[in-house]
Amino acid sequence: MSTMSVRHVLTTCPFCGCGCNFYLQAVGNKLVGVVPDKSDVISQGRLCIKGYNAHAFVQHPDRLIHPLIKEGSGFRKATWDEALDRIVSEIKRISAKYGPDSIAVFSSAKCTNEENYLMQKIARAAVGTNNIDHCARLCHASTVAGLVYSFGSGAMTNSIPEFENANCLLVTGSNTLETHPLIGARMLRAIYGGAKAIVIDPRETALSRVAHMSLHQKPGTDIAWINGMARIIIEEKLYDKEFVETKTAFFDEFSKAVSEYTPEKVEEITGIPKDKIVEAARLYAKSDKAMIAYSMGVTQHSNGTEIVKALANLALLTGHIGKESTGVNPLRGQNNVQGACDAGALPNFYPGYQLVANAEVKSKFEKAWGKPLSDKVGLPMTVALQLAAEGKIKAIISFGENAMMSDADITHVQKGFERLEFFAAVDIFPTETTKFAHVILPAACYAEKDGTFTNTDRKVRRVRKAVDAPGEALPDWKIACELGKRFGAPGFDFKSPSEIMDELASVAPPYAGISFDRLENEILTWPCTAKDQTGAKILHVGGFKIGKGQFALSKHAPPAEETSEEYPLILSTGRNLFQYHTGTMTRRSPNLEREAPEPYVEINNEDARALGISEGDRVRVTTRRGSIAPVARVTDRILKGVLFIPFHYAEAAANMLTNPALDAAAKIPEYKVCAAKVEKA
Amino acid sequence: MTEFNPTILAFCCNWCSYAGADLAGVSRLQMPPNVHVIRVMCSASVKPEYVFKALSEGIDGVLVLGCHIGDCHYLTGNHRTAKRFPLAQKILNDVGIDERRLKLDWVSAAEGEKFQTVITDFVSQIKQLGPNPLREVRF
Amino acid sequence: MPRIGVFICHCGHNIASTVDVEKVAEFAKTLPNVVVAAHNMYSCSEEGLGAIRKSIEENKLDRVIVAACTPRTHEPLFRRNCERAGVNKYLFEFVNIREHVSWIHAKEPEAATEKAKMLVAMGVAKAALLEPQEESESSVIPVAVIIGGGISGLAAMSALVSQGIETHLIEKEKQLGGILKDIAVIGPEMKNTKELLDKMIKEIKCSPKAHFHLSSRMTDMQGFVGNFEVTITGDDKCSEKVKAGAIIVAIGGREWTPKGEFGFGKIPGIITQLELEKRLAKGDVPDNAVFIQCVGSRIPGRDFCSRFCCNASIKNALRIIEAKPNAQVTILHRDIMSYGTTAERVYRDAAEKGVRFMRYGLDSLPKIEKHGDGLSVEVFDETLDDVIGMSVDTIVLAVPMVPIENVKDVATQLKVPVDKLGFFLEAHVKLRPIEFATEGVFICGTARWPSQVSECIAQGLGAAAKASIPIREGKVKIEPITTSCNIGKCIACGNCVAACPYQAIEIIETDGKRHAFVTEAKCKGCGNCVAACNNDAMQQKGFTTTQLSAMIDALVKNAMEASQ
Amino acid sequence: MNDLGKKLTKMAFEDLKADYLLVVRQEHGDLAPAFISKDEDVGEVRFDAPYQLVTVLSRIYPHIPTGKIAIVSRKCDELAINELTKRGILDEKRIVKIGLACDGHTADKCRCPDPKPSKVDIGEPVKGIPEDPLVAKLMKMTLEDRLKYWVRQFKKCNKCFGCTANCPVCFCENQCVLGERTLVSEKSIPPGLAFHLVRSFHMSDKCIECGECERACPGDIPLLALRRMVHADMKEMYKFVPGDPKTVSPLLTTLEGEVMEDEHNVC
Repeated sequence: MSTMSVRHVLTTCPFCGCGCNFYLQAVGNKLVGVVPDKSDVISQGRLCIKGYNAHAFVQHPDRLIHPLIKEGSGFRKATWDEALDRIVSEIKRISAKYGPDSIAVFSSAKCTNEENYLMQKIARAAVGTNNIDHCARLCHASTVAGLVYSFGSGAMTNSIPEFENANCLLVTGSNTLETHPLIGARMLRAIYGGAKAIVIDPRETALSRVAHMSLHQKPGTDIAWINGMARIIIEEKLYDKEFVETKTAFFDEFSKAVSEYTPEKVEEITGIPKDKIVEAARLYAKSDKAMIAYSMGVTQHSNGTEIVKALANLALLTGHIGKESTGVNPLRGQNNVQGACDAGALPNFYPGYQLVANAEVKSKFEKAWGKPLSDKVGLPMTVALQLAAEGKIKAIISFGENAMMSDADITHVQKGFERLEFFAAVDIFPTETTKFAHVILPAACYAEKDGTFTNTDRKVRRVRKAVDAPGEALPDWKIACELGKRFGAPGFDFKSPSEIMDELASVAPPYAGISFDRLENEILTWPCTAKDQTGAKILHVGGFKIGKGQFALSKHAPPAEETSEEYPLILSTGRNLFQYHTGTMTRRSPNLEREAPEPYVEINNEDARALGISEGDRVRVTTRRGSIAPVARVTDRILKGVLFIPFHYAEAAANMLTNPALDAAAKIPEYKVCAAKVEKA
Repeated sequence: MTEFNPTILAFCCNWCSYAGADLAGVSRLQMPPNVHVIRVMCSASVKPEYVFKALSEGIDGVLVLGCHIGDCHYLTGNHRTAKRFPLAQKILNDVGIDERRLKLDWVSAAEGEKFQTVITDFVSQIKQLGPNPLREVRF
Repeated sequence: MPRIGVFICHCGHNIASTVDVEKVAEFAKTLPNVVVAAHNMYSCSEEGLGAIRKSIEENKLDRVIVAACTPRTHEPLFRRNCERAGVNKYLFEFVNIREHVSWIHAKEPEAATEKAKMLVAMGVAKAALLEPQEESESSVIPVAVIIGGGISGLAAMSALVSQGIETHLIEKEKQLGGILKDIAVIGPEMKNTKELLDKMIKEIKCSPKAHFHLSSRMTDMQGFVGNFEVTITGDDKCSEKVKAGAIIVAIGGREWTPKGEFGFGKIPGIITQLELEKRLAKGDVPDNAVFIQCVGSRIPGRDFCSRFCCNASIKNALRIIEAKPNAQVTILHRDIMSYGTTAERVYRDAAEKGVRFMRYGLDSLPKIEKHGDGLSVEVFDETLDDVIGMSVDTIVLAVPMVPIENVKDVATQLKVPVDKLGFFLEAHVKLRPIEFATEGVFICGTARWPSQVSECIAQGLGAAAKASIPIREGKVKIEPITTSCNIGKCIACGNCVAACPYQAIEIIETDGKRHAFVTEAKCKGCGNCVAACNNDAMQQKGFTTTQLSAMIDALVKNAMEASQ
Repeated sequence: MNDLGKKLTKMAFEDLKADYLLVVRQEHGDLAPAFISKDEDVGEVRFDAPYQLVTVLSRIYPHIPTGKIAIVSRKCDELAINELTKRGILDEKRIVKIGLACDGHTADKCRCPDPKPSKVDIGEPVKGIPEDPLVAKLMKMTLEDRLKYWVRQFKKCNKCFGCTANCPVCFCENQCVLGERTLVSEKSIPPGLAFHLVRSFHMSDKCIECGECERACPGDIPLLALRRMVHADMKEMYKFVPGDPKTVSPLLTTLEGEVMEDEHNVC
């Protein structure tokens, strides 16, 4: 009897930023299931529904299995050589004609650190532009910009297990139990153990329902309540005087700036009762282990960076930072959005957050990569797409981005793609975006390759190959190497992701101590600057590397688009538990699709009654940019006057509606607020 | 404070209890208007899931009415009914829902009066128990 | 999107006097997928049915709901109506707002209206999810079983065997003929019963298709239309099983025994009509007699008229006068029911021949006393406004006909309903007379209702005609309520196999996947497997989990809205 | 390969003539399930197996058409195998058990009443915990308090389906009815009570009280206690305890000639 090969391959979840480890069960080349890793420090042998179904989409028949080249209105099968050569020759042609800055490269937070490193290297060293960006632009760009200002570093200051021991949780703009279930689980443990949670969100969430305080602010009014809390903390002398004096700067200016945010005024702006603001402020300030957690509800605003800074102000004011179970924690969305940023897939940073604008850094990288580099800061993805519509960006290479679903105002984005002279897309499935490509390359997914993801609490976690990629699909790092070589750039002949990590470690100080060898048996957290360190579990212990934490003078400003008579409701977008982002993977996972199969809009029951809409009705939601027809979910769990639509569904894409107004600093679109109307379809 | 007016769901089998209910109607037997009948072919086709669903969503009481044991139109159909629902009651009790909110009884096609009695008694039972506590519970 | 039409029936006053049908119709209009909602006086009338068909056409309806009486009687009618209008008949949903609402909540019109709305909402929710179905067929065993060898059963049997249908007749007594054995002549035409019975029995016995099981009773019945199995047990305790396609119930009734009324049982000379028949048959004719009508009937608790007793008394009064022209015969009645041309003529004839008819009221009952060897009767004559006295030797109590003692046993075995008096309930008095709601089982004769001999014969023939339909066709349509397995969801745990009372389910393998499989011909549609299935893989046509859940959801939704 | 590994491979492949061996081993610093064939290295086998290996097996089993599988089985694994073979999910002839007696620590953690398998191949049997203190506490509560307790607990459910995915006797795998919107209608999390009631009903004649659902629950909901309460009911009503290879679930049988007095069976 010949026996079957059965493997349990330890790897990292490809969905959210929690970074749970689990075992993929493979029999022969078939993935049959997921077994949680009982000894995993993050998941502790538990997973969310997406984790349990992380094998389901991998061997889906829709997978791209060979390169495709556009022909007429469709695509034809092509060889790798032909497809790669076409990309390189087109990019070279356009670069020669319009200059390298007419080209943009999008990498992906779904790809590994190694792959992101190579993608930014292609942009910089092969194409010659800093126009490299990825979907971090759409989620936590404002966090990076904001927290770098406040603390010097734009990442979670604490580790995931620490949530469990906090005694005060201030959670805002995060539907944690749905979007980061295993972080949510730690929060639940804290709450059920007696910790006080303050959840501030326009919607009632699963977490807010068990929280000590659940407050609902009008979307786009966050700075008001945050500053309001700061004012109370200062007024009631609840702030950490010693910390403020020794570790921070600009307190006086800050103190003066927030003085106008009286509880009455805050109530008027936000709709949160003034006594609740006072209570929340006292609770947060008086707790000794207070953790702030936030997510896209904070960042996806046209003043997202300012809101992030305002939240950081609270931590600076109370000294709630740099300690066990105490800090400011942006919960990052994608499995490897932290890593993609770390690896330098940003227009203004080289790997390891080294500034493009810094000549010293530039020469360091020129030396490392053996090529002269551009000193011009690149374009954020959102800006690049807008410029494409204006005809100023001529070509895009996109690794796994699905901009036609994920970017604001899709109609406008489509114009950009249509105007491009050349567009190459690398993906695992055909997407709404690949339709516009001239060349599509089939990529291997997480289960089919080796590498690392850096999760939201900065742990560098191994991704291991469990099964072979389908057809001719190749891992992105191999595709990147092939492209790099064909561009004639040096330093693209890697034999394994391990070698790429070694190069990343050599150029990016936060990764200096990291190698695949060490990761085999150790948990490493960035910054891990030396081979004898395991990294910093908690950031800013004892103070800030930039010298002092900086108070910011964030001011409440109305959102870019306000409600009007025609568009009387505020539309907010986001995710649900069962689907993930543009749905490319989850909508092909039967158990996940079964849970949340159709596009819907959450609408307050009073609004619904006034509009004659009942549960399950097909409705039409319209904004100044477009119109979609989801199904109504009538609920009292959303604030009156507010709509919520998840953006997973191509058949009623929420981003047809969203406002592309950008945050001035971070260039993140205002996904969370735009003016809308709804009517029965 | 208005009087508590319970909403009750009843599953009646086509052959006995539904016919019994019809007979009660034909006989003009008066009873409280709180019970809403869903006709099924046999009490054995009533999934306990329906009961759990109905009670979880705030229905105050559920009746499952079948043919008398031995009289089942489908031979031993109601034997299963007789085993499933007592267990369902215990499970309700285990999570803290009064098991009297679920009642299984047998009504034959000739028992219009028994139907009347069962309905009247169950409605007063539920009135005594008060509203389903799950109506007020928000998960 | 489904297009649902909702039709609320007034049923004359039956529904509309309690339920505000207009309100219900208005409410129905607000329900999802409802395109049109209307109310009709009688939905089941040709006018009402036509209105529904017209609406189907005009509004392009693909689902129809009628909120009226019980589906157990009227569903076939409305289904056919849908079919006529081109809508698959299984896209029809019935909501019962008469038996389940108006009739049982007569004193609470508002609550009844609310409940009707709720039930309509549930029906609409289910209807939206209905799917068109096709009926399948099953073969019919070409044999009939008749229970009861009285005149009705014999009439049915003669009709069946003359069609060449194998027929088994079960009679609990040693002899055929039932009550008629004791009656010499029947009115109003004075027919000789012996001749009638003998002729009928002789004809039947000529047929090789006739099988008699005398001194026997039915002790068990299983199965369905086309495929029944009846266990017949003789007084000798020997049992045999007969397979049949149809069953006719003709178990008859019995004369009610007075409970001491007018001194019955205490005073000699007071007898019942049937006792008189026996005496007359023997030639034992009273010299003079008083008949008292409606004894034990048309009173609270037994408030019906047996209909044959007036004619019987007139017939026997004439027989007495004929035998003894000087006999004094008086009929004390509450109203004479001698309907029809012949009976009315005979009634007048009797009066002319000297039979005295006197009316009495319930508040002035005739007084009877023993008077020497004879009996004295005092009765208040409404016309004379005075008390009249009579001396007679015989007083005949015209008592009603009631069901036989063990009627409930028979009903239980057949799984058919009886009313509170114990008479069998046919599916519908007008639409489906002499049929039970249970297909393939029929009813005739006095087990159904007290009847005259001619009516019994007509019903017997009618039941035979109906029973012969499936037998002659050789097949019956099986209602599409069978279950099937969604292979994709099935994990072959075998719960359904264990639950099925008919061994209709087995686990088989298709393309390497093990799953349950239902043999449709064996499935009787009980749905036991549906409840046993933990995966929702087993589904019953017309009762899917989505459909029933939608009904629950509709109830929850409307109940919660109502309570707010 | 460590000593335990050597012992187990010998036992599985030589003594029991198995083709495969399912164990837990140390790998990448973590504890990993390992399903190996004869010619593979079993590695550093661990004794303190935290995995319900029957669950691990049940996902693989349909893809391994032939061959005998040796599985390190604790008492609960053994009962689970009985339940699955009884229902034809696993083929009795293809499964061989290597009995593992749990240590005191594991037994405590699982609130296990009887941690000793029918045949002990590895480990020293210890005494179990006679009564689940939580069950005792819950049964003493008033209905109202008990409902409050469970509602508060169930509010933590985020529908991961970990309780079913990790359950060794939850064999419906991807077809669990709990995923049906028709029967468990909540569209978001947490699901309502119906989810837990339905699951309790489905587990009533299968659950072998391994407690894996509770350990796998990210919300720390004490699911084992609920399972045990339902069990007590089953035992009381039908004298039925799952895990016995011979007894048939009372939910699958008729009343079997028991004289049915209406009063007794009307509830």
